[in-house]
Amino acid sequence: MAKNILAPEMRKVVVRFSGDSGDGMQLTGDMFSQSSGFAGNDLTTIPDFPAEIRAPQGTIGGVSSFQIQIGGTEIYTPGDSVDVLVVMNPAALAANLALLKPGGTIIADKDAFTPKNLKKAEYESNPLEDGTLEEFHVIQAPATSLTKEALKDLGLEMQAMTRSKNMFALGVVLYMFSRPLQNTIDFIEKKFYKKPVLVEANKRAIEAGVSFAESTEVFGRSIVIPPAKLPKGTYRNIDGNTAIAWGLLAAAENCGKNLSLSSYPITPASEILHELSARKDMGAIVFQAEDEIAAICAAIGAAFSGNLSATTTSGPGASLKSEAIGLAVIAELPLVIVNVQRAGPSTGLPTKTEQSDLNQALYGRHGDAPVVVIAASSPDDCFYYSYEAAKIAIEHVTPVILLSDTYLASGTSPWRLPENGDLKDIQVPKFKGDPGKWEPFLRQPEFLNRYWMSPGDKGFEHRNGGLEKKEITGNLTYEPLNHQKMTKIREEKIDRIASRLPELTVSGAQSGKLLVVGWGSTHGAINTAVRELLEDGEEDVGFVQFNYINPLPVNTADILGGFEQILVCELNNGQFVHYLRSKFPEFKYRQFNKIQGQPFFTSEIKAEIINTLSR
Amino acid sequence: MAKNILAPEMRKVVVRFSGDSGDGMQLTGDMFSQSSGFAGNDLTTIPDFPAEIRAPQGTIGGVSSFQIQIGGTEIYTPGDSVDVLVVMNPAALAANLALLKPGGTIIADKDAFTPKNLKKAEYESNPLEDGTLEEFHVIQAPATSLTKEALKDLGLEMQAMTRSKNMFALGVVLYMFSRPLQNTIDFIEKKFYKKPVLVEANKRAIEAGVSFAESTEVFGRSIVIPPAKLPKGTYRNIDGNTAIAWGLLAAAENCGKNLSLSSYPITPASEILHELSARKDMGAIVFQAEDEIAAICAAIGAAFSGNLSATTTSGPGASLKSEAIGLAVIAELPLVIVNVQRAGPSTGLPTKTEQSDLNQALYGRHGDAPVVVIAASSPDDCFYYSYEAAKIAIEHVTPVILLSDTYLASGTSPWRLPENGDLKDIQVPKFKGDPGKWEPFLRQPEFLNRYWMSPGDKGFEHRNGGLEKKEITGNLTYEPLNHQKMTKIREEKIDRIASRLPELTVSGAQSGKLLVVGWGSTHGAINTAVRELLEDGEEDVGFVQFNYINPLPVNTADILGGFEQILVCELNNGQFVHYLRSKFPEFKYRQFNKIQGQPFFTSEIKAEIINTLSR
Amino acid sequence: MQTDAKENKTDLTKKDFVSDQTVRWCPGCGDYMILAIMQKAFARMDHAKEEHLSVSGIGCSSRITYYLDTYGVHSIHGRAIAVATGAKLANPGLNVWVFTGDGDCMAIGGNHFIHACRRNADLNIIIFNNKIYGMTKGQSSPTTPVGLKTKTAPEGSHENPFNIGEVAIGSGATFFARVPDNNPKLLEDIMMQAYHHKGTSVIEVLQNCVIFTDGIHEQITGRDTKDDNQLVLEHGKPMIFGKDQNYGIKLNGMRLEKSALKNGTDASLVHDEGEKDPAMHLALTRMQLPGHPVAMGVIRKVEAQNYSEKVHEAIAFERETSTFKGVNDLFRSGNTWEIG
Amino acid sequence: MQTDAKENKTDLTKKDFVSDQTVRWCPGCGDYMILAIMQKAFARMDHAKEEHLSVSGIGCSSRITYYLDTYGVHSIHGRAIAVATGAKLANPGLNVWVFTGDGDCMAIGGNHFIHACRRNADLNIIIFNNKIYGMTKGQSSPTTPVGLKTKTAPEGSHENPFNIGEVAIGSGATFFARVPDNNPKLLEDIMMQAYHHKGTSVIEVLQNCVIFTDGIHEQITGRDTKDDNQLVLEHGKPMIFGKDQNYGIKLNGMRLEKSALKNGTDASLVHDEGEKDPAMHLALTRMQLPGHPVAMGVIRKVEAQNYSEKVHEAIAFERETSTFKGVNDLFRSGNTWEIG
Ligand SMILES: Cc1ncc(C[n+]2csc(CCOP(=O)(O)OP(=O)(O)O)c2C)c(N)n1
Ligand SMILES: Cc1ncc(C[n+]2csc(CCOP(=O)(O)OP(=O)(O)O)c2C)c(N)n1
Ligand code: SF4
Ligand code: SF4
Ligand SMILES: [Mg+2]
Ligand SMILES: [Mg+2]
Repeated sequence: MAKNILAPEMRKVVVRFSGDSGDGMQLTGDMFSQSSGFAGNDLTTIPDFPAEIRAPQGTIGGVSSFQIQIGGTEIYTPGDSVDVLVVMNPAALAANLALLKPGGTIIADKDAFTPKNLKKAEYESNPLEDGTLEEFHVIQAPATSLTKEALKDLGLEMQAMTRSKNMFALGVVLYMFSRPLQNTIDFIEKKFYKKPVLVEANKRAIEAGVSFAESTEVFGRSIVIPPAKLPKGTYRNIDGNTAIAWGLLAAAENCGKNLSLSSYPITPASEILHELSARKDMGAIVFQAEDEIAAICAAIGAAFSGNLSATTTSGPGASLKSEAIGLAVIAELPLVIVNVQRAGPSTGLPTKTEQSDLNQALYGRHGDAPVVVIAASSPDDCFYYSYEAAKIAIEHVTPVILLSDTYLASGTSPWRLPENGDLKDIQVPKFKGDPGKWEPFLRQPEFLNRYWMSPGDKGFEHRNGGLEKKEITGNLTYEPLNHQKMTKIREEKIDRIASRLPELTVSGAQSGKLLVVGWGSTHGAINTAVRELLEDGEEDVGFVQFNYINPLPVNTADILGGFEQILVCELNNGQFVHYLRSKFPEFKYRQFNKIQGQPFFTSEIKAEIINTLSR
Repeated sequence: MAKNILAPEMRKVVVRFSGDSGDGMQLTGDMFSQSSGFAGNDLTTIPDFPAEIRAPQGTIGGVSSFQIQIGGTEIYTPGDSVDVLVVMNPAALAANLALLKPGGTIIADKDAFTPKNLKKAEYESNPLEDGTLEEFHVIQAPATSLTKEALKDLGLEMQAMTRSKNMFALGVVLYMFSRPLQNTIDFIEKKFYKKPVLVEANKRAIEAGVSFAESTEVFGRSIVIPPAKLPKGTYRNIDGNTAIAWGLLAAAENCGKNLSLSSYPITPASEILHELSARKDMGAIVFQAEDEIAAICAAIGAAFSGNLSATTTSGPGASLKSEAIGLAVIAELPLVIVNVQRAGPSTGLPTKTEQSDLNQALYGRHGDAPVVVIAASSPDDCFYYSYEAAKIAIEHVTPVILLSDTYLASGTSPWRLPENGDLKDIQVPKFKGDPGKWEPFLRQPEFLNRYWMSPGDKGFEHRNGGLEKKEITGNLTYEPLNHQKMTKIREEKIDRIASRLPELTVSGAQSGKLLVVGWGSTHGAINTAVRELLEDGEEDVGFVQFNYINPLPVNTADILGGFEQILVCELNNGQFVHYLRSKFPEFKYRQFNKIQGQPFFTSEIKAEIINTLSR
Repeated sequence: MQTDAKENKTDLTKKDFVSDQTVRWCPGCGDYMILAIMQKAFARMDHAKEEHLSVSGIGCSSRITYYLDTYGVHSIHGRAIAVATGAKLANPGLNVWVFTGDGDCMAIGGNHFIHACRRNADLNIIIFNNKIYGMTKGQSSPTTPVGLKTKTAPEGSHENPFNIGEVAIGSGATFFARVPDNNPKLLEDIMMQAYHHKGTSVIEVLQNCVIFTDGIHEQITGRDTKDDNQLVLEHGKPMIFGKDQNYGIKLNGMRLEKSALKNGTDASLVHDEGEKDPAMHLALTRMQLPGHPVAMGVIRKVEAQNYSEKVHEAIAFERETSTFKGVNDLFRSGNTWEIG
Repeated sequence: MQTDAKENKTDLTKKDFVSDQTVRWCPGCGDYMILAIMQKAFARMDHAKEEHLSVSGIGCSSRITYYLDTYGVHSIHGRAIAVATGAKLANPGLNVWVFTGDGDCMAIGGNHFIHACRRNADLNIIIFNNKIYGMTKGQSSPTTPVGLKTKTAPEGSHENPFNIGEVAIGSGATFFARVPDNNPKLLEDIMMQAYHHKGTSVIEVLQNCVIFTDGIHEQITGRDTKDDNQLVLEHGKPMIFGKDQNYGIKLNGMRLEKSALKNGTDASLVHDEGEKDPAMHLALTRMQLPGHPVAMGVIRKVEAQNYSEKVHEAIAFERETSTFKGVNDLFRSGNTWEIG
């Protein structure tokens, strides 16, 4: 056996729970995340499940996994490779073994390694026994049988009993990381409060797992991960889609508007629609439209009518919305358009992540039709950027595109709940004076935004639409110079928003040989890579992540200009680097593009940086 | 009176016919174009009519005009300003006077300058009499009364008689330019062959005009424009939309495929649909779909089924087609998408011209989804580029976007009919061997295109669609590296087409201080401006026009690199210059953007060049 | 339903709904009448001026938004209904009217139309049916009759047209009315009935385009033929028509038949706009020349679940019964932990 | 219409239509049956293997294209019908089948659907109606019944659903059939009838989604209830149903009523699929539980102008009568001049 890489006290650990789609791995992982949060760890999680609704049981295609990285330091990614792999059947082992670090630990339900299951997983012999796993630390846990034993007098059916074996596994892992059981038990009691027998069954299974781990002393000593130094506050684990939904709710509440969401279901954006459909208690007005075009058009109707209005989708839907986004641009209406990107083009790889809708967000409309483009960079900051998107849309009376992606949508990270005053107020640009002094395209001088007057505002009746408008009055006109002027105003209006955006901050070297640039969801991997290099003594590398894409922060050129080379890393074929090149052709760019439907690994970024430095 | 700028022999003249929408100015202009073509002149024409279907009669809003530049030299634009202005009523005078050069000639139907008509045109007194027109040469022709007189014994109703006054005006102008009447009479006989009385009426009106001009000797001597040195051949006048329709017909015939056109009406693209709807005699299968999405999807169905397939639209329709273009990209199907651009964004200025859909053509889809982008640059070369678009689509099995615009669609220029062998053959990439050796995504090595196998091809049954495909087999797969590979292949496939494109040629200086760059429909104005400067002795300016936008011609960098500065002129807010900057950041660009729904004037370009040179 | 013009809650008059924009339709276009009557009808409705919302797509007909002095959205081709649905849901207090053409509504906008009929949110939709694309100069629309020559059907249209009423009712419409553009009284009455109807109201106006389909409705709407060729329905009244009121409608199996009336009105069917089963209403919308008169007036008006109302009821219920006072309660529900 | 499996012109068998791709639906999904029967039916049709074309959109149902060894396009969500229309027009010799879901066809694809019904080009459309979005994991579709809880209607759906048959016939469909996914014989028979019908054929399959709407059609399709709750129509046969064939359908005014049969079959209506007036067919599609049985089988099959045929007739006519032999003649027609 190889050296066990687990130590009694560790700064970071990556755990991966894996089993058949029916084995409840997502719930198990979720509960372990909760417990890690309670323990004060920072963490990031990511699920990984089959594209099929129900893949064939026991096969490699049917494996469902959940990966979490926890740490006593800041954690930005779910981890490239795994320290502890929990496998509920042979297929899970086969599917995931390549991810395990040499010297890593495997916790396997040995009861599941039956000849039938081995065959389904395409094993010729039992890997638990044939030496395949020599370089790892294998803990063979009789999870199925011990769970059945523990539950036998509850009067449950066999299937229900074996289904609890995931809680057994959780028990083993909780013990392994020295976790108190109480908050996990609380969680179970809340979740199953309608079915006391399930509460009992789950509790017993967890305890059976703990007892097994304790009594067999397989771990020698359990592991402690000290709490991370996170800012004071109340936390919860949140995924990117819920965070976006909640950001919109918070924005609506802040500015005293009703929230209208008009969307059409699509992977991986649907959960925003689901969450807000369930948020009638918060007053959310949710419309599941007949298609994406109806969705955005209804959103435009809601925006004109004075609600905080949003539409959410993914790439194919975003394409369908192109025409109507143009209407929102020329009509100058506040509208949040969320694109949770997936891997394209066309239907592409619908369950995989990518950042390839950036070009479309920037340029995907006929005519000169600029919009604000923002990208979130972690599941929890999806809340913040969703709030920001709403704030900018309303205050500047403009459509805003918020880019997220599959990685952010399905991953989770701990989110510090905003407290009173944490969120900047949203000012609704209403014209306060005499309607006679107002015109539909009268602008506020500082930011050139129109006022947002809506049905119900007495005396402000007006027409708006897709034809070019006379400056100020908004009347229809074909005047040549007016069109040029309005085109320039629409551009300038977006550009001026830059002055209100936070400036970019560089981590690592503030100038020098190489600036590593990312945007949106790649923050975690790139940040971790650069930090590790800095810790290794590399002094010549800086790092900056863009969340504001259009307009760019005011100090962008200053920052790019401080470095000899700029390495732009993105999950597409080079869209952001192309944008930077066209905006700042004077700098020297290199690009690193991964187009595999997968997030970056920290190791890939590190290798690329080292490579670039040596060029 | 100012000096008469008309001379007995002239190299170029600009004539503008203008009257009420009901006055038949477009027909008059068209007939004058024919006659100029017959006379061997080169020419370019442009109509200018109200956006309303039927604007109020006699008002400035209701004026309809037709402008033509004819010349004994090559003519690339309809002219910035006018030498001879024909006005059939006061409104026409009011609407167009600003376009007339000092010393220019006005031919006015003085009968129409009644108090009522003057009022409708917002004149307080009669401009023919009050000195307003002092700096021009005014010919007051009693067109209405003399026409009535000439037609009086034909038994026509009063309205029909006065309607012929446009032919009177034509007669005056034909005399003015020393034109034989015969081919005009032939034209009339063909056009009205079903109504002999109209033939007679029109003939008499023309003759009346000629007699008036001759007998009153208003011109002193008539003007001669020598024939231009045009290549030998048969010519006809053609507008951009007809040229596109015919280019597709020619391509279908050449490769032995049926032509399928699936479109939805939209200004200014509808005439392509109209023309092909009337071309059942050529076997064109035309589908007026329920919307633009249905149109392109039907076109995809037709392409899969083995027809030469096209869809035509303008900006708003192009936006709606975004999603389906992505399907054509990933399915790698041959498809011609024509966007006859109008001024945007959104509904914008639907009857005006602009080049602002370039970004959308390049980037307007989710995912990395490259397509070929081509732009035509004169009404007649619309034929050629439409043929080329079809040829590239079929030979490289890829969607091709062809950009035209309102200016090309409605303007005309003489087109030399292709003769046998003028058009390059189109090779259909069919797999000739055993179906067992073929795979749906097997590629030809040189250009990486798939084979185009379709229903009816026995043994080649296969499925195609929007999901990512395994290299070669085309089976569905989520393999990460395969997606990266396929993305790169799709890009490379487009890039390799460059090697088959004609290289750019520079006119004027081949290197030096300033390269003037245009793309698409601005060729005429820029070319004329640069030629005029060259003739004036300017030696440091070169000019190049792009028709192939993606991929760019192979010698693009070489050519750009030969100049100190590059001035990119376009009718939008800077889309092509942005593209060039991102592709070739090493050069120094300046930009000249007109966003007024109007084509460039030669004078504007000249001024900008002079300006740039002096900077 | 006819109420006196000033019995409503506002003191607005027709003039209040005339905007300052010059009307730019062709002289003689049927659209003028619809505009004038709409302005009149708005003045009769109970909503305050700032609570009316007009939404249109693109087309000659859709230009009406600019001429009505209300809040208005001149949206994009085919999408007026979608915009209006969003607006109505956003603010259920608004009086929302959609103005659309046969192309705008039945071609590119077809999907939104059938879904609006199905959902039955409280929208009022007026379709200007001139059986042609006017604004783009004369292409076939989905209501263009077979054989008509158009720019896209130079040898005559090969496509079977939609019957708007059948599509609407087949998709679930609870209110459908038809009216010619030259019957202002009926038009105004129908507008008021649509206003009072809770749910989606669909009004098909047979509108004359003097340029591209001049006279297309002439047989139905012409001065001399209209009485014989129109059956103007009134709820609870027998279906009688003809210059001399001498024809009625009878049922034969499941079909409607024109029948000459000999003795009194008893021989004719009586119109029941409120009958939920749509069979009769569908049969009425299907009647066409020759052989049958064309049905005018309110053909169908029934109650059914109204989407906008239901959604807001559900929201009100959830808000009342929820323990969350605001987002902070939501955020703090479930599994949270403290640090620091 | 039932013909012997090998009376057709090809010697293909079911196996010829089984592709090499692994089928990836949930175990127990109703889609399997449709696939199997379609493969069988294809083998019975007269077209050569390379002349069949399958087109689908996006959804669980739409995956079927990959499993059928024909030419196939797995297109984009909602657009299968549009793709198929283009293909059929391009090559009228093809046997074109569209496979679509209730979401794909009736939500995002609604416009193409109604226009296909109207145009009556020769397409065969099978709608897998599981009343839910399966592939995206359980949101409401336009056929989801009121009150059903879904991911987007957590407290039960507030939207009135479409009745697919009514929408189809209201839009002009000339062929409409309904069949449960557990009646392979009827399904196959309907497929063959659709194949032979000239014009758009719409087939609604009541399909069970074991994951999201398991049992939603149970009352209609269940072993014990199906005989009492389904009326399986056959052309020219009386409308009789019930375990003991003891119920029939009567007409009362314009409504259909279930009636207990006492003496013989004479008391029941006889099904005429070819009746052009759609009133009866619409009434049949509308019948629902409780109170009525649900109609199955071919409800409507009538002849009407067929778009694809008409277009190609017109082309053939124009080609024959034209003096242009090719583009050169066209280019040289009208006003040309010579230079040089
Ligand atoms: C997306 C899009 N496609 C096409 C058009 C062009 N277009 C404008 S109006 C119109 C049809 C109008 O017909 P209809 O709705 O019947 O209105 P009408 O003009 O007859 O009143 C079309 C095709 C457009 N503006 N936008
Ligand atoms: C443009 C677009 N919008 C949304 C989606 C997401 N999507 C895929 S399938 C589907 C619904 C499928 O439902 P249905 O047609 O009923 O098929 P089922 O899965 O139930 O067989 C949706 C919304 C998509 N792929 N493309
Ligand atoms: S074109 Fe027809 S519909 Fe349009 S304004 Fe003129 S008459 Fe009216
Ligand atoms: S989710 Fe439903 S419809 Fe989709 S494959 Fe599974 S059972 Fe079938
Ligand atoms: Mg119309
Ligand atoms: Mg479904």
